Amino acid sequence: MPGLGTSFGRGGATVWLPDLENADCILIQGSNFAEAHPVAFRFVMKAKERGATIIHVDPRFTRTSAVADLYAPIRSGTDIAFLGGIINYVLSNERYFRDYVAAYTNAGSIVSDNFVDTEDLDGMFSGWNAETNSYDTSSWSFERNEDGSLRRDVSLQHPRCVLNVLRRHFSRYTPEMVERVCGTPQHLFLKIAELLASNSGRERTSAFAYAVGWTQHTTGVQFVRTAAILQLLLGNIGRPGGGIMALRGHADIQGATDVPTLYDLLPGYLPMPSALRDEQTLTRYLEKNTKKTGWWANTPKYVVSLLKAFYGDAARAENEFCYAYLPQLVGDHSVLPTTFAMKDGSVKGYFVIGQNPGASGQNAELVSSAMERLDWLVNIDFFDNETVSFWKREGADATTIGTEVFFLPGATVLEKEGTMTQTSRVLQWHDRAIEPLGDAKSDLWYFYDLGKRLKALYADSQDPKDRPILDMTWNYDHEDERERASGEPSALRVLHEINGFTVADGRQVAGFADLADDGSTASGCWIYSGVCPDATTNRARGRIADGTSSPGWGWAWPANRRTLYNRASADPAGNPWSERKKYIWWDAQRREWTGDDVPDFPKGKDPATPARADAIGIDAHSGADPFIMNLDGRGQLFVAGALVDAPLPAHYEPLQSVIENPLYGQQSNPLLREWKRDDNRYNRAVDPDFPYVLTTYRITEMSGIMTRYIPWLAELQPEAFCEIDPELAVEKGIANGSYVTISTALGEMEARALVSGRMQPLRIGKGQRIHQIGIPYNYGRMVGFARGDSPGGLIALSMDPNVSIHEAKSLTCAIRPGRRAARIAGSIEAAVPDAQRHEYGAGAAHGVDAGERR
Amino acid sequence: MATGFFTDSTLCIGCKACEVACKQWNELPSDGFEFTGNSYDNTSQLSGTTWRHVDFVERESVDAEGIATSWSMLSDVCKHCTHAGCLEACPTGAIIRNEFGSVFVQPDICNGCGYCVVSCPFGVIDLIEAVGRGDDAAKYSVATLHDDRLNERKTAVQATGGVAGKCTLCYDRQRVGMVPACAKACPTESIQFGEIDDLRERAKRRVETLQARGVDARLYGADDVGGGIGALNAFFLLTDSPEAYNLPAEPVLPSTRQAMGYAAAAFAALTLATIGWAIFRGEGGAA
Amino acid sequence: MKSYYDRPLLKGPHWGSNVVTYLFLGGIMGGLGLISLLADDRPEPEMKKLRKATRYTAFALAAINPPILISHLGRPERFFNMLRIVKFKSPMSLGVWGLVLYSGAAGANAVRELADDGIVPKMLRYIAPSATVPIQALLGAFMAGYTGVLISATAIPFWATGKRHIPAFSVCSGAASASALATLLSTLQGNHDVIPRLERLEMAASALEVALIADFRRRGGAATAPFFEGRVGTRLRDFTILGGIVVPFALNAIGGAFKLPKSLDALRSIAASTLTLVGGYVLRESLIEAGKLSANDPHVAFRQPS
Amino acid sequence: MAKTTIDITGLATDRSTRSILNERIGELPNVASQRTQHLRARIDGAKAVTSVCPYCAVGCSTLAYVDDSGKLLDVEGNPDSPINAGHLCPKGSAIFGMTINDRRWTTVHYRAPYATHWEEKPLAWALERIAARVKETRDATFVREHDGKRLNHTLGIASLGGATFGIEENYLLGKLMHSLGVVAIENQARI
Repeated sequence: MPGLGTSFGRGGATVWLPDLENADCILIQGSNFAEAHPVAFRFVMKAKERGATIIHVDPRFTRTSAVADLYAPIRSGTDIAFLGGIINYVLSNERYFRDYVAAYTNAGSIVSDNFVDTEDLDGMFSGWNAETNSYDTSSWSFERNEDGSLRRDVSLQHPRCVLNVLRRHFSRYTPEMVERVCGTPQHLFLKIAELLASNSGRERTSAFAYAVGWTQHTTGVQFVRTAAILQLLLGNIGRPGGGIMALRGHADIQGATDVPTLYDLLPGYLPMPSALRDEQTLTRYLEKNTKKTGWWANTPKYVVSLLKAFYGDAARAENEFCYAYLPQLVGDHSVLPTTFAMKDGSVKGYFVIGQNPGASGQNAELVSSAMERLDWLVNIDFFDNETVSFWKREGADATTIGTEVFFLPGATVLEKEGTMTQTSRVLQWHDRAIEPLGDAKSDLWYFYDLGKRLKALYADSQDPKDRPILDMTWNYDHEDERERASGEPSALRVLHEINGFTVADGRQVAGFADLADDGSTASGCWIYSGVCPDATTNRARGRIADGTSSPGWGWAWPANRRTLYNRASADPAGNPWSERKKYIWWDAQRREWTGDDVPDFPKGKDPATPARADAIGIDAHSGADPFIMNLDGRGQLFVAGALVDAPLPAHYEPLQSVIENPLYGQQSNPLLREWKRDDNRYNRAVDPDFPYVLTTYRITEMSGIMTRYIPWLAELQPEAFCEIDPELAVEKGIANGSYVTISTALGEMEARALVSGRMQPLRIGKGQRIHQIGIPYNYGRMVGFARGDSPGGLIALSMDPNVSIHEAKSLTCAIRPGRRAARIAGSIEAAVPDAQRHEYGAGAAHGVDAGERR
Repeated sequence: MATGFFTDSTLCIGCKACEVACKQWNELPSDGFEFTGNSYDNTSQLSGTTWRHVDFVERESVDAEGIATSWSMLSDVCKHCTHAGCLEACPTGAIIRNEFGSVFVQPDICNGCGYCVVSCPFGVIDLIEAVGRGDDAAKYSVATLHDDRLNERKTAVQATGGVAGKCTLCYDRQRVGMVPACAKACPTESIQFGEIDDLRERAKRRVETLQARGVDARLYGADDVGGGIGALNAFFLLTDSPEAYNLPAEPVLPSTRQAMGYAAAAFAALTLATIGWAIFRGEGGAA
Repeated sequence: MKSYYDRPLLKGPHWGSNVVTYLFLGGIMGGLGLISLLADDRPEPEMKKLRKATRYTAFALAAINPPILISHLGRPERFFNMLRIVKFKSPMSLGVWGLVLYSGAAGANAVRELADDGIVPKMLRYIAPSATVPIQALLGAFMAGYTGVLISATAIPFWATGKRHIPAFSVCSGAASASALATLLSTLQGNHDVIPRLERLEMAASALEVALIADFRRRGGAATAPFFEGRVGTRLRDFTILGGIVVPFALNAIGGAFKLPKSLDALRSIAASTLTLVGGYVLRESLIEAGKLSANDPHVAFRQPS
Repeated sequence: MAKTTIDITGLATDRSTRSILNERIGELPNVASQRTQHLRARIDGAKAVTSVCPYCAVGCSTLAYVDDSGKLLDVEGNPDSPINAGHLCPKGSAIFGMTINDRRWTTVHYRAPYATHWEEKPLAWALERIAARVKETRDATFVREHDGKRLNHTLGIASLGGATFGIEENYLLGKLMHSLGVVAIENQARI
């Protein structure tokens, strides 16, 4: 989550969920909080009962809006304009929390005079290289003093200090402009801006909550960045009742980011070695990824400990701890480019585990037709699903599909033990309740078994390419004899390895502070170090709640800190900003930080400690720099070079929009990635054939394959539907409850029409009305009691340049009454003829370079 | 000690956890998979197998600032009336008032006559007429039941031609000191369970709080609803008239009509007997 | 007017033809009790014959009505669940006990007839003291009337609106149907002398019935629409009001006013009686069907009749 | 107001003080059946196992109740959790139905190339075949070096999924895939 990561230092929600109750105002935007996270929403309701104002900004009036104090409609995909408008309001009315901003953010840093803003380049920043379609970000930087430290003007007067750059950058985001871009009536926008300003400061705090409504855009990272800037300006980060709550989707989606199954990351947010970055040796890799100041000065300890965890005794200093075993990246290997590569024939084998791209993926037909070219597909799930049965889908001819398909029955959460990390970064261990039914096995069982089988198959190999498999430590037999007999590995042993241990005696380390870069320690994921601090303690299994931040309930990374950057809850001198918002403070007598949480700061570091330009790591920071992960210890209003598309967020229209960008000449994100191919057809940027905004979402009652077969849930929302406003319904002759067909250049789907006054056309500019159509993403055509088309068939693949996330929330479409035509089976042509396909090459197989950039 | 529910529509987010938690605990089947187009309500009503049901009331009003939308949700349930039509009607004594003051259907006694169904002024109780599984009985699919429990349910329901079903206020859970499944699940505590006197007090305070905030809050069933029914052990806080939530504004306890009915029948019988006497045994008749 | 998507507020009856039949036969049993009482202890042979016919028939009906109820309930032992309590508040509970007691009385009276006829030992005559005849009649009146109370003491708006009328015209209909049945039996028996009196009783009952129904329509308001209008209303008009009351009344009046040839007169009697019985059945059926329709209209259920 | 004591008969405590007739004849006789008298929650005394809801990332703690024979009886919210305090959403309330569900596939299903139907297969057979196919594909597509750069990877195998299973499982999958040289490892967590 680099939107948060580049601003604050860590890519995780800054908030401990129950702390939302302490907010004085909560802005929910990019999230249908009540519907998507109903149980966490109880804290919002509690805050409301305590007098907090709840604001919901969303394209649709949802169940969240229903209980909010204030609802404002917005055109999907225009949140930067909306939040930018609030930033402009806060800056031009001097409503920011000046003491906080001056001390804890880089507002006073002086931006390089080579930097040219969007104001002067009609929506582009300095450094654009039209040939490579990318920015040279070197001008997005700060001026430095002679000792290498950053030049700062804490009086915030310098014309090129970040705050003044911000002022100028957002000056065109006026309430009139917000209304023109977002369709939000000015009076509502101003009310919200004022509510946030008046509920922030010393005495009050406001919290933001977002979810995939902000991220699944070609500008998704910058949405989150805008919110981060605003929350820093309002002084709400690191304080009780403040922060940014990233409401994540799946049960372990945070865990799967921390201990990533993501192509570009190693555990603990260490980058994956890349052939594109000259990281051929460990030395080079560490040079590239170790920072002089801030916490990332510790990178070598974490990398070496990880390699020791992977390759055990084989990993030695003299062989760079088997660093060379790690595969090297040659491009973007994320799911979308991989799907194209699969379609083009270079991917032969595919594991799909607990995910159903055949229904919930974008351009689901592309996904399915890509799987036709696989040699084999292995799927682990609980139920039949659209992915594993892709060869039976509507329009397919199974007799022409040569893919060998294996469905392995998975064990449900009740049938296995282990840990999941929830959205506030809290690890929670679950015990096993019952034996898996039938032949079902845990995923752990399957992975362990496959590893053992491959080790056996390669046992006699002398080929150096097979060394990683043979040297990989792979002993997770269960402590319990009966479990061992069933082949069930010990999740606890895996967790112990993740926590880390001293190589010499195998004893677990107490925390990441104990990790070393000399090979004496091993740790599978440094940020999780401390979860099992000794042989008998599993803090993820802690089940003591105490009504405060409940440090005994589960274990939060890092180091069990619940609210991140909580040093900022005290003023620079270490005293609480106010009695009402007291959280962590400096106890001058005991000379330590104390309060209601684990301090996210060196416990004994005096607030008066000066910064030292010559020091390494966080010793370079002063005692008043709360963002310890960052180079300068401060919150980043202006991000220098860490994101590829912008140091400051600028509003760009979605790839497929209904209007031209009112703010800049630049229509959409200049770096967004798209693939113009016959099997991935886009609507034009502004396309009169597709005049309506299409947005997608999920609903409370359904998730996907994990719910569609449960009759209790299926009866609550039994069929795919779309939500449209009454005006459009009348215009198109659509009756409530009837079937309609929604189409894009890519394809069409049918759904039942739910005509509701909750959907209202937006008024933009003079008399222009914009209709938005909403379609839930929970359904699939092939299986389940609840059935219907998925909007996956409508959405051509496109991608944000920072994190390769797809754009699925803001699209364009057409709609007509009646059902769609049936799909007829036929031959599937290769999208890219074989002759044109590179045999091998960076990116070529994986779309990044094959795909066109705009 | 009487217990009950206070269901507060202003705290409801319409998530329907109550419906599912109830079905899971009471092992009830689904009522079918039909899209209604009525807001987010696809279960439509309380039934013999749906004992909690969430109403979705969409309203639009136009004010100076444009169109104002509101969406009020309420989890409906058996009211457990002080004087319950179903209980009075039940000819077998299957429906009893238990030690918690709740109206409880004893499925082992119920003979499925259906008289309770038409005797409920709130349209709550209904017959469970079939339980099945799989495609042949998708409407009543209980795909989640263990075989033995499914068979038990089949014996109890299908073979007997139906039994009456409605909320038990989780009598079985209350017996061991547990909170009813719906109230426990409810994420926002819109459904509150407790001793009825406490709940009424809480409800009245809540109404005052909301009214002070300018919310058009009103209680339904906290006090006597009239018609001889008395107060409801499951009562509600509404922000609209009862009809908007499919609740009767003026419910009446059916048994209050019995005296008049018997009198009318007696009148007719006596009249006919007199005429008959005259015809058969009177002067003319005997002649 | 406000409603919840026009969804029904109430649940309609799950009752079908077996319940209709039960209600219909219950009414006849009630009427037979009265006729049996009227014919009791009379020296005239035609009355004796009538007495015998009504008693045997009443007993036969008392014997088949519980199985009809059971056919609705599904399983016999579920019927006996109704015998575990006596609940004064429940018309159905009282009705079941009424049926049981009526069956007992009717049985005793039937046994008395059998004993008189020498089919069973004379001794058994004393099973039934003479009081059982008026008891049967009284229980019969209850049987004919309680079903009307049973449906009007419900939440179904149409039924509830008829709390004064439905029980009363149910009794009348029962008496008319019983008279018609007795007429039929007497015709078959060749007991022609009693028929004019039965027909007069039937005319009286029908007249009162139609008067009550007309009054119900006049006073009932919107809630009675499902009964008097639409499909149910048409059927009610054709089969009950015209076919079941007006035409038999006329036929009976003709029979009373003119001396017809014997076979024609028998045909006339049979036709009138059959029509009355069909009308009686359709009346009960219409009540149930209108109840179902009434339950579907939330607007009449929001403010329920007192 | 509701009566504070309820006149229920047929319960053992009341039995001795009332005659059957008094119990059973009256305005509203209130007689509990045998079943009613013995009614208890089916989880009373059952083992409660602490688990976590598998749906969204809020991380609601659950209690799964299991009887002596190891059969699952019920799943509900864990009241001790500071996150959900015993509450669950509709999906969480249906966890039981996700596990105990006759539509669930609990055996290996295999579809041979060009086949038009599934066949059920023994687990061991499938695992052996999958391992062989992984090796075959890896060996055929592995790239040691390209343009003088060591790559040590295969682009012939990809893996998708992770956000729905645990961190230990993610760790093991990642370790195995990295050691095989697989780089196209992805899950739902793209952001």
